[in-house]
Amino acid sequence: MSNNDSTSKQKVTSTDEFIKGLWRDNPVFVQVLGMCPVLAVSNTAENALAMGLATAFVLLMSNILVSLLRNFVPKQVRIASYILIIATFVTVTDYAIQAISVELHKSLGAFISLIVVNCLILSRAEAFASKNTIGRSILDALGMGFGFTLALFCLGAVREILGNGSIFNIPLFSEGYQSWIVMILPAGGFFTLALWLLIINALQTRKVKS
Amino acid sequence: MMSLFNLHKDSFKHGIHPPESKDDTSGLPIRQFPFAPVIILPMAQHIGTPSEIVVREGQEVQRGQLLAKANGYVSVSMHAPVSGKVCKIANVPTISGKMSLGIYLEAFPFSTQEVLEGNPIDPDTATPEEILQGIQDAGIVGLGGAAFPTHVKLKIPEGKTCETLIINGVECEPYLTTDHRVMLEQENDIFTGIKYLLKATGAKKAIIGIEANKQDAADHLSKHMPKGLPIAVKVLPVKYPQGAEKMLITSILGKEIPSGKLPIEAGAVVVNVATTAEIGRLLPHGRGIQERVITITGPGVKKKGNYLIPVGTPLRYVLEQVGVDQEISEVYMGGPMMGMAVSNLDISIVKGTSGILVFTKKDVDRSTTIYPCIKCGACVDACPILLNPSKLGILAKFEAYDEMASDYNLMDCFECGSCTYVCPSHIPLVQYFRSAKRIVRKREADKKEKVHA
Amino acid sequence: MSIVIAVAALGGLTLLLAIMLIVANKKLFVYEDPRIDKVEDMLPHANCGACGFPGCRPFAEALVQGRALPGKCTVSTDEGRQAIANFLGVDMGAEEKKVARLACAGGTNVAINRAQYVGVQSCQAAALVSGGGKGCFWGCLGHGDCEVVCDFDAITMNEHGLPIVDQDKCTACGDCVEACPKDLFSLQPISHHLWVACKNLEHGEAVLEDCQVGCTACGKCAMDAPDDLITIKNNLPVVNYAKNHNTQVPIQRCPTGAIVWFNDDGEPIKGKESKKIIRKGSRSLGNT
Amino acid sequence: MNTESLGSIFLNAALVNNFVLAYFLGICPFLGVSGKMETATKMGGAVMFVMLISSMSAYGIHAFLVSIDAPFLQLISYIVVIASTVQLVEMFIKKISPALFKSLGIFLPLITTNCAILGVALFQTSKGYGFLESVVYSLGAGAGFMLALVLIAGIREQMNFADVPNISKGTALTLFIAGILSLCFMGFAGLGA
Amino acid sequence: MLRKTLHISTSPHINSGKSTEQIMKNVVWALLPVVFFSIYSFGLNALLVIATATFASVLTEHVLCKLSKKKTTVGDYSAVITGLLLGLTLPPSFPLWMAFIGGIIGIALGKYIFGGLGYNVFNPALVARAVLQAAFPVAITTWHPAFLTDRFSTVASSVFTWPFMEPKFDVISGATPLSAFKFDGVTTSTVELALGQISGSAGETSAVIIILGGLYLIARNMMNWRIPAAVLLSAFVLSGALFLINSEIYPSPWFMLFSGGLMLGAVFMATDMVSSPITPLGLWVYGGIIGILTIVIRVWGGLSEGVMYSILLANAISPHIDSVIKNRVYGTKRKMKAA
Amino acid sequence: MSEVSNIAMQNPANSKKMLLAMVGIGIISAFLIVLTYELTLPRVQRLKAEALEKAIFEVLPGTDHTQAFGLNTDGTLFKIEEGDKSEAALYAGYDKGDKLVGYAVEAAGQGYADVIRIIYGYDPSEQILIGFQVLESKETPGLGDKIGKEEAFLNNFKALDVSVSNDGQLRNKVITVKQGEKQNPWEIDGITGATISSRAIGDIIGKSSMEVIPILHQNYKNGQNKMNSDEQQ
Ligand SMILES: Cc1cc2nc3c(=O)[nH]c(=O)nc-3n(C[C@H](O)[C@H](O)[C@H](O)COP(=O)(O)O)c2cc1C
Ligand SMILES: Cc1cc2nc3c(=O)[nH]c(=O)nc-3n(C[C@H](O)[C@H](O)[C@H](O)COP(=O)(O)O)c2cc1C
Ligand SMILES: Cc1cc2nc3c(=O)[nH]c(=O)nc-3n(C[C@H](O)[C@H](O)[C@H](O)COP(=O)(O)O)c2cc1C
Ligand SMILES: Cc1cc2nc3c(=O)[nH]c(=O)nc-3n(C[C@H](O)[C@H](O)[C@H](O)CO)c2cc1C
Ligand code: SF4
Ligand code: SF4
Ligand code: SF4
Ligand code: SF4
Ligand code: FES
Repeated sequence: MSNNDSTSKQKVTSTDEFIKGLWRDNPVFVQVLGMCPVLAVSNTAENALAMGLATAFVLLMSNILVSLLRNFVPKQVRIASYILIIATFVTVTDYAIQAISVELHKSLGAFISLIVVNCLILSRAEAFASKNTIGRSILDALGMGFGFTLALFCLGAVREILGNGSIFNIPLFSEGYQSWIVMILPAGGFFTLALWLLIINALQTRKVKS
Repeated sequence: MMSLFNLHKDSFKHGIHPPESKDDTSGLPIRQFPFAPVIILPMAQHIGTPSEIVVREGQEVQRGQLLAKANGYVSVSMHAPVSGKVCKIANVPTISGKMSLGIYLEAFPFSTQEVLEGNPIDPDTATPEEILQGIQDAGIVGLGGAAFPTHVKLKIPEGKTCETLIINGVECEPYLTTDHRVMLEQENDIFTGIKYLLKATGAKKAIIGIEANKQDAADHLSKHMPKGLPIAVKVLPVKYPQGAEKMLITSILGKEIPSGKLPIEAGAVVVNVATTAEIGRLLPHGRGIQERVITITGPGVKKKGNYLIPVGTPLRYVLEQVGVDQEISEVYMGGPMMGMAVSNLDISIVKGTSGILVFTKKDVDRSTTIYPCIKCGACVDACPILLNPSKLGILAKFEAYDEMASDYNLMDCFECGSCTYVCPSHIPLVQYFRSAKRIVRKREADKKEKVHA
Repeated sequence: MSIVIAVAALGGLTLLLAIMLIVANKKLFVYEDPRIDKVEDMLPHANCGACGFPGCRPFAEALVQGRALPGKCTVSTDEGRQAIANFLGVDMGAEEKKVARLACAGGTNVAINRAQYVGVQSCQAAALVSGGGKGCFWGCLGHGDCEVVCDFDAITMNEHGLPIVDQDKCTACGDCVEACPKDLFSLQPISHHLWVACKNLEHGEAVLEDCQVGCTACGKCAMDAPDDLITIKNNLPVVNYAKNHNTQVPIQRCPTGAIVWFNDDGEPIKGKESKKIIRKGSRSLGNT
Repeated sequence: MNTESLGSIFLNAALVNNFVLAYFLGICPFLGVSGKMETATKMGGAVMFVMLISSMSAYGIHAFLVSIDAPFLQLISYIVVIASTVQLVEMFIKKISPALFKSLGIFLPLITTNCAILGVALFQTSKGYGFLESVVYSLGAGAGFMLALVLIAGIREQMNFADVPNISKGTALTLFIAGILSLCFMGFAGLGA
Repeated sequence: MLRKTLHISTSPHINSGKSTEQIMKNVVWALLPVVFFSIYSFGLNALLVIATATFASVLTEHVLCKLSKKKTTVGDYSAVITGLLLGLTLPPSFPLWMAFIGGIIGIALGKYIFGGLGYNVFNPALVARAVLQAAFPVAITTWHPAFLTDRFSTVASSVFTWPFMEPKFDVISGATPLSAFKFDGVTTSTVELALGQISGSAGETSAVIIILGGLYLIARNMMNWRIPAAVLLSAFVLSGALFLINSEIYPSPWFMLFSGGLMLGAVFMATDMVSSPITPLGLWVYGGIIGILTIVIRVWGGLSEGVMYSILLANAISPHIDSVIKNRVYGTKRKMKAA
Repeated sequence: MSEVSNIAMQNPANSKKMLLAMVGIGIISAFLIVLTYELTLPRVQRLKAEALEKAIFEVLPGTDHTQAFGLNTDGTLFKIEEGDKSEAALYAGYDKGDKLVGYAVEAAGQGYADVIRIIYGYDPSEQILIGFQVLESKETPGLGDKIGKEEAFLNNFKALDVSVSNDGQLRNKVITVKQGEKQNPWEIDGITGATISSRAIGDIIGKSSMEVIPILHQNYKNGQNKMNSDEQQ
């Protein structure tokens, strides 16, 4: 699960803190966290990107606040308090997105609200921000947030291209392309993520071998 | 399809029908086998403690003379199969590959081979205890193959009663015709033996179980049945492994032996016909076992037949006498379903040997490709213990031995080989189970040791 | 207006919940020694059982309760063990490192097979078929069950089908001891340099027929060894490790090299008079 | 607003619109705790229970928020109530059965952050279900979650004894199986109508 | 003196002589008449679609074996069965490129990722079809009429659609008997159904030939008779009960048995031993689940046909069936429950 | 050691701190949320209203402004003023000259995947449906969602017959038929491959129109008789 940030007291450079979320500890491909939105709203590249950014925003804000309050909150009400913080920013984001575009809000559906329960955010708050300084927490949140967005985009792009023949709603193929509807369906979400993991697995085994 | 036929009441569930291959030898009468120049007698010929040697190197012995005495209760004595000289006492190879202490006996070439008489035991006056003692002194063990000391088996535990004595004349293994010939030729010994056994066990009746492919033996026995003895002959449908104790009891009595328990739970004791005949032949004279009937057959054998062979005859000598094909590739002691492969021709015939099979290269039909289990269920439909060999096999492949034992009754498997026989993927299931059982036993023993420590 | 309502509502709600949690926290509190978690974290998580406990967590519990000492964990490093010892304020209880030693040297270049085994390629399985077909009933079958079972890659089969233990990698978990159907492995303190690499209970020529490096029970090692260090039992030399065994004298005259000296790198050294083995390929199959 | 019968609410939530396989809710525990049948059933039970509780409390909170006209507090109140309740349950289990607590490990707190549970609360509100309907809905969703978890756990247990090629070992295989299961559940489409 | 190096092996030293490969080959033999009949009724279209699916399956099996550096397992014929059955469940005018992709998916997703022959949880052919159905729902539900006069000389244009392009269907037939019933309340006579004078997927149109193939395999003990028996019996009983309750809304049980893919599914697909349970009682339960689910989906579900989904769902349940329903082991009292 | 004692000690003393932390955070949260809500509310409402208006204009071509109505249980209409919270069920659309263009009716029902919500426009003078829009559906993209996109399907609703017979009931219930089999003006031509969704639309409109259209028709007639007294105020 979460890497042992708490115990690793060795020197970690700031760039490391940022980069690890993008690749080495990528929340989706490596830690397999926050799967619900990853699978549910990655049916188009646009949704994926919007969702990723929204999550990254909430992650950033709550990491900051949690890190600020980390010495103030007693252990027993830790989870409840963190969730309060997260929920606040999710609600804020929810209204903000509604104010930007009702259409987008509709297509992201309940999953905006469900950012609250995205395992990624709570686990970062718990495992990282509650034990680290603001600066590090911000970097961590940015890294994880972008890593999450990147992964979502990877899925969204594949699913939209195959499932709809387009990317960001721009048709890629000539008239008459047969879209693979399965890719937009739940099953397609599972399959696409599995394929990505397969590819990563294959790359890694090759690396290990050589 | 099997279960359709299982409506038949006179049989156990499942089982298989391998080709019988008995025609080559079933019609051949038992013939005496020549004495080998040197007889090699391992002391570990039976289940239990090896016998304790009572002769010295260089000592001359007469046929039937005691060579070794029983070493404890689960042990039997051993007698000289030939008159001759003890030339060496040393480790001798056995079929398991293990060495066992044994006697090299050089036969006198021109001896009359007269057999010594001992203390006769009268079936009418002897007490059960005397009979059991006589059986142990005669060195009698199960000739059906397990070589378990018969007197131990016949001793009915406190609080149990033996209702039925079952005489096992089933001989369900392909190729073998030993018991078949014994039943045709030694009916009087068998009936005498039954008399002893009934007395020893206190059973009220005896049932001789015979498969339908030996109808002539059944008829023969029924015809010569002495008056006054409570014996019945029961002809059973042909199915492997009907000869196994559990299956036979189910077929004849319709009862099951609880898992991990002995036949006496069903009020029965099972004795092989050849064992019975031997008891009937030896006890009236107080003699000990010197020889037994063995079927020598298989595609690689020139002079197939049923032979009366002295115990301790080296396998190499036996094969040389009957003549074997140039291309021999595998030799088994016992039948093709449960017999053991021989790795060393220097081993000798023991009391438990019921057959010798010689296969040449082209007869060994061992497919080289082992497919993964396709869960066809053939093994499930074959296993007479109603296990799930498919699942057990998969678990064994992934070394989940504890799960095999705890969830899938591994320890109830008695290695009859039915599952392997039918498996279209040629998975060596029995072999898996044998190793698994060994490992599980070892682990349990270790565990016990730890608890004690 | 709505601000007031909202603040009041949410504040009230959280107040309610906080009280609930506080009460529950008091009523339902279960004490668990927090050190267990810490210690478990410091263990290598190999869950191998070499410590004699079913896994790392039970061992951690035992450590915290003082029922065991950190030294029992053979997998961890010295620093690791020391760290735990320091954390708990106990002695490390270091034990001498043990390694697995093989009591057989009969590779395919020196030992014959009597019969060709066909079937599942595993020692366990082969051992059940007439002992596996090897000339020497006690010898290594070479199908490598031990290699497979070793989680630490400490065992590799050499070109003659004999397992070679890497002393550095071996953690003395004992898995190979359990796996070998011929019981050829045992865990020995690393200071046991003197080693009898044979289990053949035969003696004399009978041994050599099956294996050129077997012990013929000639007794020379026992004769040369000081202070009754070695006795011959059941046709095999037995080293009494309770005595001073730090001597290479007994191996010198062994004609077959069945008794060896393991140097610090874990390489076996044979005596001067042992017959040299030149053959690289396998010995042909024996005749049955 | 809605005229569904209780039975069809249940069927819809459990099969047709299975929370895991059709709505992608609660995927993390679905992937994380489905390796073993035993933990899967326990987790399923725990989730069902928490769902029921949170659905009922959500119903109450919704009524309360409507009465004070503060819909914008919906999300935050739902989630704190659920979180606190779960924490309570967690303490309770730890007290009652340490073994159960141990086997569920870190996943008990993760139930809080299980999308499926908040999802039930949010959906029942947006569908305008009454109390009884909400309860049935949450039971259906819980049963569906349990079903999905148990199905995949059985398959994954079987996969422990399979020659799975290296590249598809682990999460990838689980996801593939989940995908196929999700296809299977498409067969239920229209059943709840 | 006798000197020979012997071979040693464990007992039993003889075997029944059956092999997996032989069983698979026989299934192919039993399937061939079904294939021929579908070619007879749908002409070149069916031939092309079935051949493509089979070719893709076999090719994928071979390539994947090579990629994972193993000996090719094409020789065990199981990939051929997968391909043939996939082809038989597709509409005859299905675009070839889609059939090809189906073949790849069946072997790669349905079989390879699980570890190949013997380890797959789901029926590979049906996994392929389920994916195709979800990916190309229109193409897979557009039926082609049987017995067109020019069926041996012309090929439907949709068959040769360019890869990745949407097919255009020229001759669209009426609905299958099931959808005709479901959406329009029209039933087709059982005789027509049994003899295949209907439209539908290539292989579902000839119940009689399918039954004969199944009987052949059962007679040779290469297929478990309990599964088709359980499927057909449970489907018959449930639909029969419904018919008795109200013959106005519910069709006759005979119609249910002989329409759609039930016969092909019950005889050739539910019987895939790898993805089905193993104990006799387990098989009855498994078959029963398939039969009942099929009727439930057909009658109350949104889809007109449910055989594929029923079998896949039952596949998913079969590990559970195996661990809960065990044989009563000789000498023990009750069935062992899962630990 | 310090950590050990710390954990053991922590438990009893800090109930107050727990209370403070949670309630404090709760209050901050409430502030933040209300703030955002108040800030975004006007824009969100405007956007939502626009979206609805757009839908109504879509189904009632030529509409300029709208009026929401509620439906009483006794089958009469009542006006809903701007800002009223209660659910509006239908809207009347008026052109520039305040002339009634028609009514837009919301309806919902079970589709293939989940509930489909639609709105359709009714022209009481012609007694036909003149427009149709999907408000919300989870139908399979690329398949079921053709109900909102496919030209041929939408054309069904240019003039769908919902005339009311003399007994105050619909003369013919609206129904979906198989593609290419439309024969009567009250039938909807279905979509191949999306039969279930298109039938669902037929069912939803059929059911809703059975209930609502007679009332609207009645109202319209009454209104005309009364010279639209109500609406012209
Ligand atoms: C270790 C062992 C102990 C046995 N103890 C008894 C016993 O006490 N009483 C008895 O009647 N049979 C006993 N038997 C004999 C078995 O019931 C059985 O007859 C024998 O193993 C041969 O049976 P089989 O050839 O069917 O395997 C024992 C067998 C073994 C291997
Ligand atoms: C433990 C054990 C017990 C056996 N007991 C017998 C036996 O009592 N009778 C028997 O015939 N075969 C027995 N066999 C099998 C024999 O090796 C051989 O196959 C058998 O003698 C063939 O006998 P049949 O011709 O009567 O079937 C036994 C095998 C084992 C491993
Ligand atoms: C698979 C199997 C097959 C057996 N077949 C026979 C058989 O055919 N004939 C027989 O006498 N014993 C057979 N036995 C041995 C019997 O179970 C039982 O041990 C034997 O009849 C007892 O008699 P004994 O102790 O006099 O040998 C078989 C055992 C097993 C495990
Ligand atoms: C009776 C029988 C039915 C089979 N049915 C199927 C089938 O429906 N689909 C399939 O892909 N393979 C089928 N096979 C082939 C084989 O079992 C299948 O490829 C394995 O599932 C691959 O592991 C069948 C084999 C037999 C013997
Ligand atoms: S060997 Fe064991 S598992 Fe196989 S059929 Fe015989 S008893 Fe059953
Ligand atoms: S007979 Fe062989 S292939 Fe068939 S189920 Fe048993 S083990 Fe598997
Ligand atoms: S040492 Fe034992 S386990 Fe290892 S290869 Fe030799 S026989 Fe096998
Ligand atoms: S298996 Fe044997 S060699 Fe490997 S680590 Fe354990 S004790 Fe050492
Ligand atoms: S994101 Fe939904 S459960 Fe983890």
